Amino acid sequence: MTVNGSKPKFAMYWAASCGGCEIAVLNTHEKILDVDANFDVVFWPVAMDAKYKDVEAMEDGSILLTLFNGGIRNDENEHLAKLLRRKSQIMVSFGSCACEGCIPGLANLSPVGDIVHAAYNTITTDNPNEIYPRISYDVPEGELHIPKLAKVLRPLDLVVDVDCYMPGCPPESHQIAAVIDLVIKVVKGEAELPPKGSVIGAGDSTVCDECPRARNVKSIKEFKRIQDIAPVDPDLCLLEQGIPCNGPATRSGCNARCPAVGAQCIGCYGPAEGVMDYGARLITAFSSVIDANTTEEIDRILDGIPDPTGQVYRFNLAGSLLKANRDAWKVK
Amino acid sequence: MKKYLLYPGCSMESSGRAYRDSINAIVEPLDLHFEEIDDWNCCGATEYLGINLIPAYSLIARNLALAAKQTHPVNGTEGTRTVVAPCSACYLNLAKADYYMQERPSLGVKVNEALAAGDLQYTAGTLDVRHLIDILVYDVGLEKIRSAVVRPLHGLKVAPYMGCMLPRPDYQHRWSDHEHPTELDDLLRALGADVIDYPLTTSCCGGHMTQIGPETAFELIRRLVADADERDAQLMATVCPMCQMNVDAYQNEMNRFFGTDYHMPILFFTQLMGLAFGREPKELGIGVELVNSRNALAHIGVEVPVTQEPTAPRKKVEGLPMPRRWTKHEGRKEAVK
Amino acid sequence: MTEKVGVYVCHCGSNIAGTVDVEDVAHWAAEKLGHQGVIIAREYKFMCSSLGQELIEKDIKELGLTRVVVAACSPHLHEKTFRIAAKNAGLNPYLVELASIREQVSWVHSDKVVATAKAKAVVSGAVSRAIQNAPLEELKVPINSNTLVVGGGIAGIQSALEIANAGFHVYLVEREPSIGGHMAQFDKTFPTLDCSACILTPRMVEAGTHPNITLLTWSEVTNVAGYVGNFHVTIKKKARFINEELCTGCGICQEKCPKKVIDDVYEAGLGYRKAVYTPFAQAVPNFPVMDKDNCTYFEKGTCKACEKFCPTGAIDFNQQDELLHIDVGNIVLATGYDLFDARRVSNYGYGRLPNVFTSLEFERLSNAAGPTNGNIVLRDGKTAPKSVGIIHCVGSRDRNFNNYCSVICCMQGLKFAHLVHERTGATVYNFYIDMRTAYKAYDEFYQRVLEEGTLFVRGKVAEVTDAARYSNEKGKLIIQTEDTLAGKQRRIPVDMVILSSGLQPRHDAKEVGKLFGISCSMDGWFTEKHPKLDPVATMTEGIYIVGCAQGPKDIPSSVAQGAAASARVLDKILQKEVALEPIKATVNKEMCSGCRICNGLCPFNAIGFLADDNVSEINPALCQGCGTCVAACPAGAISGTGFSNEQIIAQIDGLLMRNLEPA
Amino acid sequence: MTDHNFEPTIIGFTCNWCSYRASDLAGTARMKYAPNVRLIRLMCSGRLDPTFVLRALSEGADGVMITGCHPGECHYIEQNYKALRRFLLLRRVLTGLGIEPERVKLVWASAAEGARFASETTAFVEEIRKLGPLNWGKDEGERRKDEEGNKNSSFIIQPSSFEKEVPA
Repeated sequence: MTVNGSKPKFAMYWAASCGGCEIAVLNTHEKILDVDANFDVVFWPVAMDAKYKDVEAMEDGSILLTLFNGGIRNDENEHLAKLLRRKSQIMVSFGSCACEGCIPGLANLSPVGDIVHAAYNTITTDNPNEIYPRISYDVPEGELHIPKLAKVLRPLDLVVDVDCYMPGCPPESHQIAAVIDLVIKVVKGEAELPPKGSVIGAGDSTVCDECPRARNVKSIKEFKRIQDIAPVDPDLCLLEQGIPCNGPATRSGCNARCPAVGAQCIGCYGPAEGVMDYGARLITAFSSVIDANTTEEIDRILDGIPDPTGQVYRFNLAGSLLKANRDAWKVK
Repeated sequence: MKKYLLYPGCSMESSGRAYRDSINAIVEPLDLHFEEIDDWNCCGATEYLGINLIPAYSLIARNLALAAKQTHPVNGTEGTRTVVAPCSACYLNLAKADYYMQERPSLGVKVNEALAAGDLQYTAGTLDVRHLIDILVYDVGLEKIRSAVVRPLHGLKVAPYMGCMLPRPDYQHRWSDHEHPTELDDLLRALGADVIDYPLTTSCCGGHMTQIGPETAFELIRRLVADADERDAQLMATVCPMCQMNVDAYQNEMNRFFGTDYHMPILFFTQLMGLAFGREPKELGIGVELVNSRNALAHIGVEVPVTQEPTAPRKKVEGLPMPRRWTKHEGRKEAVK
Repeated sequence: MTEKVGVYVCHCGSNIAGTVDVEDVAHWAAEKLGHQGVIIAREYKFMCSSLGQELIEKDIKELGLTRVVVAACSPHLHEKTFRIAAKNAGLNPYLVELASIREQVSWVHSDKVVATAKAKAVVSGAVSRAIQNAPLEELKVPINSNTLVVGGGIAGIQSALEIANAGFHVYLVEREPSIGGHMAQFDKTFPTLDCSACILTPRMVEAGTHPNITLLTWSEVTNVAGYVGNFHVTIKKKARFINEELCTGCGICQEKCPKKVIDDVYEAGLGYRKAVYTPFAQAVPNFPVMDKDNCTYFEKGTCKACEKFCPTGAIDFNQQDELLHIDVGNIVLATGYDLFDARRVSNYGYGRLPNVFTSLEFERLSNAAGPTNGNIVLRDGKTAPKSVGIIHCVGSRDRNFNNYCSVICCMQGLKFAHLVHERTGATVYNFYIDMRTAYKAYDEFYQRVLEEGTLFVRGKVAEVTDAARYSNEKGKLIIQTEDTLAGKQRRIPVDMVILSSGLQPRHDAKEVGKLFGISCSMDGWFTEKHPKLDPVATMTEGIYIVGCAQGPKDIPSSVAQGAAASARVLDKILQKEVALEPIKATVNKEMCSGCRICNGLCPFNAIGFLADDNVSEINPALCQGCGTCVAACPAGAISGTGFSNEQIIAQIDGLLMRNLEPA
Repeated sequence: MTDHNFEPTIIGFTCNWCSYRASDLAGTARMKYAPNVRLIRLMCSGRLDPTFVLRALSEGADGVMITGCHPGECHYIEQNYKALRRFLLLRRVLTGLGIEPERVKLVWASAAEGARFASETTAFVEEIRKLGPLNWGKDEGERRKDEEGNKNSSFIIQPSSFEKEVPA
């Protein structure tokens, strides 16, 4: 880890995301001071003013650590992803959007034309002349440009080579703090970076491992939405009460924050180690324990999950095997 | 009060008048309510289907379409999906039309095209077509019939003749056995009659052969009458106007043809039910038949109502035990398998 | 480092080469799959031949192959052959992959171009899969030398005796009070006309007194767990209400018992038995059984005549059913057949016309120990018939009932013809469609019955009726049939009709099959492992089927199968241990979150939950390798050997030609 | 319209005890059926992981056929019921992703039903031929990362596809 004398450079960028990850970094309280103490923050749009050309001017590989959050939605995101890759030594897919597309990734369920149409034609949008954004527009000062949309949103690792992943929507602050400590130690030569492509800032099992609720042999008679269950049993596993909790298939690391307070896990920490398709794990988990053997009976129970695609691919659609709806792919 | 849609059929108006009178006589004690299908037309009997399928099935399906319009409840009486046909030929034609319109959709389409001319329409399967005896035995039930008997027909030896159109082809597996159904036997026994084991109960009476091949018809009739006579039945009971007419009207012609002098009266089972329910023979159309049943009914006509049940002498058990016969339920269950 | 893969494409004579261009496939494999590790691709006339196998062994040794892919027939045929070849050459047998391009390609497609293209895809899939194969060792499991034989008919007795004589212990379980099965009901056997009881009872006695055989009659198997070599079987020994130690089999209780009941089982409904009874005199064991449903004591609490007269006080009214738990290594099912219910053919009048008898009824009628002491008489029990009609194929070879031929009813019909002829001198008619006399001395018996004057009418009988049409038919049963040889309809009046009914699977065959984990064929008989080459084994290792349970057959074949199954059992016992397929599932403890979704999925209870360290674990001995939990684990923490996710995903990519060398 | 010379590619999963033996039986009986299905042998239909179906569809298969023993006849007693449950939920998820549920079919075939296995296969191939090719992700090549500097990545779409003309 060659660092020429002064503090190692740190960058953080946000592509198609909600900014929650930035807030999560701030949420490490005083740890943020360590960042400032140990790193020279060179590029962090939400926190400081910096221009793309500043980054382009840097030498390749001069940034030690880049935390890149957000999926690749348009050509600007793609450009920055490639630029920062060239400039950074350690590129981290930071947060669920970068790792697996997350909520913005759900846009892959519909063709991009419908997305733009919806954005500029909803009930709350007064657009009588049906004016849509133009890619370029001439003004006296010259030609203005806005980024072009990609057909489907892609996670970071489908665009550039990623060194390691930090799942979570957002990643837990205590996990971010731990990663920052680790990188600091690495800089000081006191620790080794985990092998390329590994997941950091998360556990190696699933949410059930950290969930306080009692678990028994599963046999489900019906699925219900949490608000339809009168008193939710505080101690019993939510899935056994008929609530489709994604905990069993979601990577641990968040200390089962949601199920602990009676909210079903919705899978923001992504698939467990070595899993090829997160949705498939939930499909097989939920269906295998249904207590019914005839098609009619099974279908009746499955009707308890009104939107199965959303239930199993809420965070992981862009990172799944199929990645998007067929109509989205068909756009030429 | 169970309501049914009645499809009377042409013979009720003419050769089967006695069947109609006897039905009207037994409706009240069994509290049945028959609502006639208005503007029904002839069912084509056994001839038309043999000549040309589509017009024949359209002719039959017209009745089903009309009946379908009368299924919903009207002023207080609850609706019904069941069409009752007392005559076996009508029952078979209606059941066949309903079955084959389902089985071959192309037939259904063509028939409905024809019905559309009279802006009628029939979707196969909406009606339940059943014969009168099926209703009496399985809906009304033998208990109710036995309790309505006022004058049990003890001493009357009857040959139960179901005819060949009822049990075959048995699409909905309604009968206890398609070769030897026992529904008529059980009903007559419930009336107290002495029912003989009549093996030719589903043999054919000749149907319209009396018109196109009389010798064949005479031989078929001879077999029926000879076997009943040999088992010294006093009369035959039938469920179908065509069977009744063939055996009754052509019996003496058959005698002349074979040089025999059988005198085997044949009545409708509903006439015997009327007698058992205490109605007068005249009301039931008894006496209208050509081979008169006067001395047959003498066995019960003058009988003083016997107060206590004559106990049959307990037969000393000897010889080899008969294997247990199938209950009706087993027979039907086996047929369904 | 990439693997070194050898691809061998078999001609299989012309079976494969006929519709697949094997040279092209081999050449293509070498060229297109080289980057995956294919270093040699050969094609050969008969890979399964010793020369073919030597090809593989030589390549493994000389080229240092680490994977072998053989594109030939179905794995169910020669997977073992090529695994052994690999083993001989020092390569772990489970690194061999068999790609079926015969049953699934050459035999089922006719277009050579299409078949060759599909063969290439199948080879590509197999190569990608083979690379992911991991070396495995077979799991050795000890064999329990006890054997369970279910069903005490002649097949079961034979099987039990063969194993017991070899010195190993056998539990023989029989549902009826005595062993003997249907054979005990017959009078004579064809073609030798041996008296059935005379040749059967010695075997029964031998089984009854054999030191190595534990006889459990009036008992039923209620539960089977475990796997080959280690079955745990629960047997319900129904209460006989007779103390077997004290009872001497003197039979006084049967004499004194006032309650007579029609015997539907042994006497086929023709004779009577008492409420306490042994089915027949030579019953083994000779202890009577009390029929709870008909015994007056159990109905009204009175009578107890048997108890009063029993010299040894063996009657015990409050005896309870017993549950026995036994451990056995192998199970032989010899559960026999049910007779076709002739009442279903209503136009033959059985059950309505008194003088129509079934074959079993006639066996009792003609049996000297039967209800009429062997006199062949009509249903009135007195008059001997002057003319008898025997109808073959009742319920067999008939689309409305059973399509199959029941094998024994022709010979049975001939035997009846001979017996009637010999005992009553009546004229005998046999109505047959085809006379099936296939085995040793059968046709000679047919010639003999012909010469004795039996009249054979070739035609399917349409109806048996008592409605006489002509004077000579009065009071007779008229058999209406088509006589195909004379080319006309015939009405033959006879006094008695015997229905040579067909054989049918036991009414509870499906449930029994499920109990032992074997399946039934379309007709309901137990399914053998291979109809021609492995008729007594089943798909479930350690479970064998013999006699009529596997399909209709005569006594010699049943005995032969009984002995065959014993040979298979003995060969397993003598191996002392059996190698189980090393296809198992295992839980990765770190990754398992203890969500317990897998716990309820295993019918063999192989998946347990360790509460203290909150993880599930799989017992390799009980795991049958079905892989359901591997597919169900939401954390992907369960992996399965032999059919791992990596292997299958690789095969999918291979089949879809995604792993080819870029052009 | 069905493009008649479209030859679908279908991945078939069979269970070792019943449906694989049915395909063997169809072979020994020389029954001819459509060549479009490429079979994978699993120990049981219960071993089928929905991932396999998603992988097959995303790697170029136009349809997936899952076969197993008839309910009640499973060699492992009841594992085909779990296959049925997974199949029913998977089909719903595929519908959500715009894939016609008819592209994945579940067929029970016992070891004795070679003829049925052959006829079901041919019928399924015709059904898929009617539905047309799936072509999932084949043309974009998105699975392979774009090389550095690939400007006009086919991912970025030309604006005309959704831009409306501004009314004059």
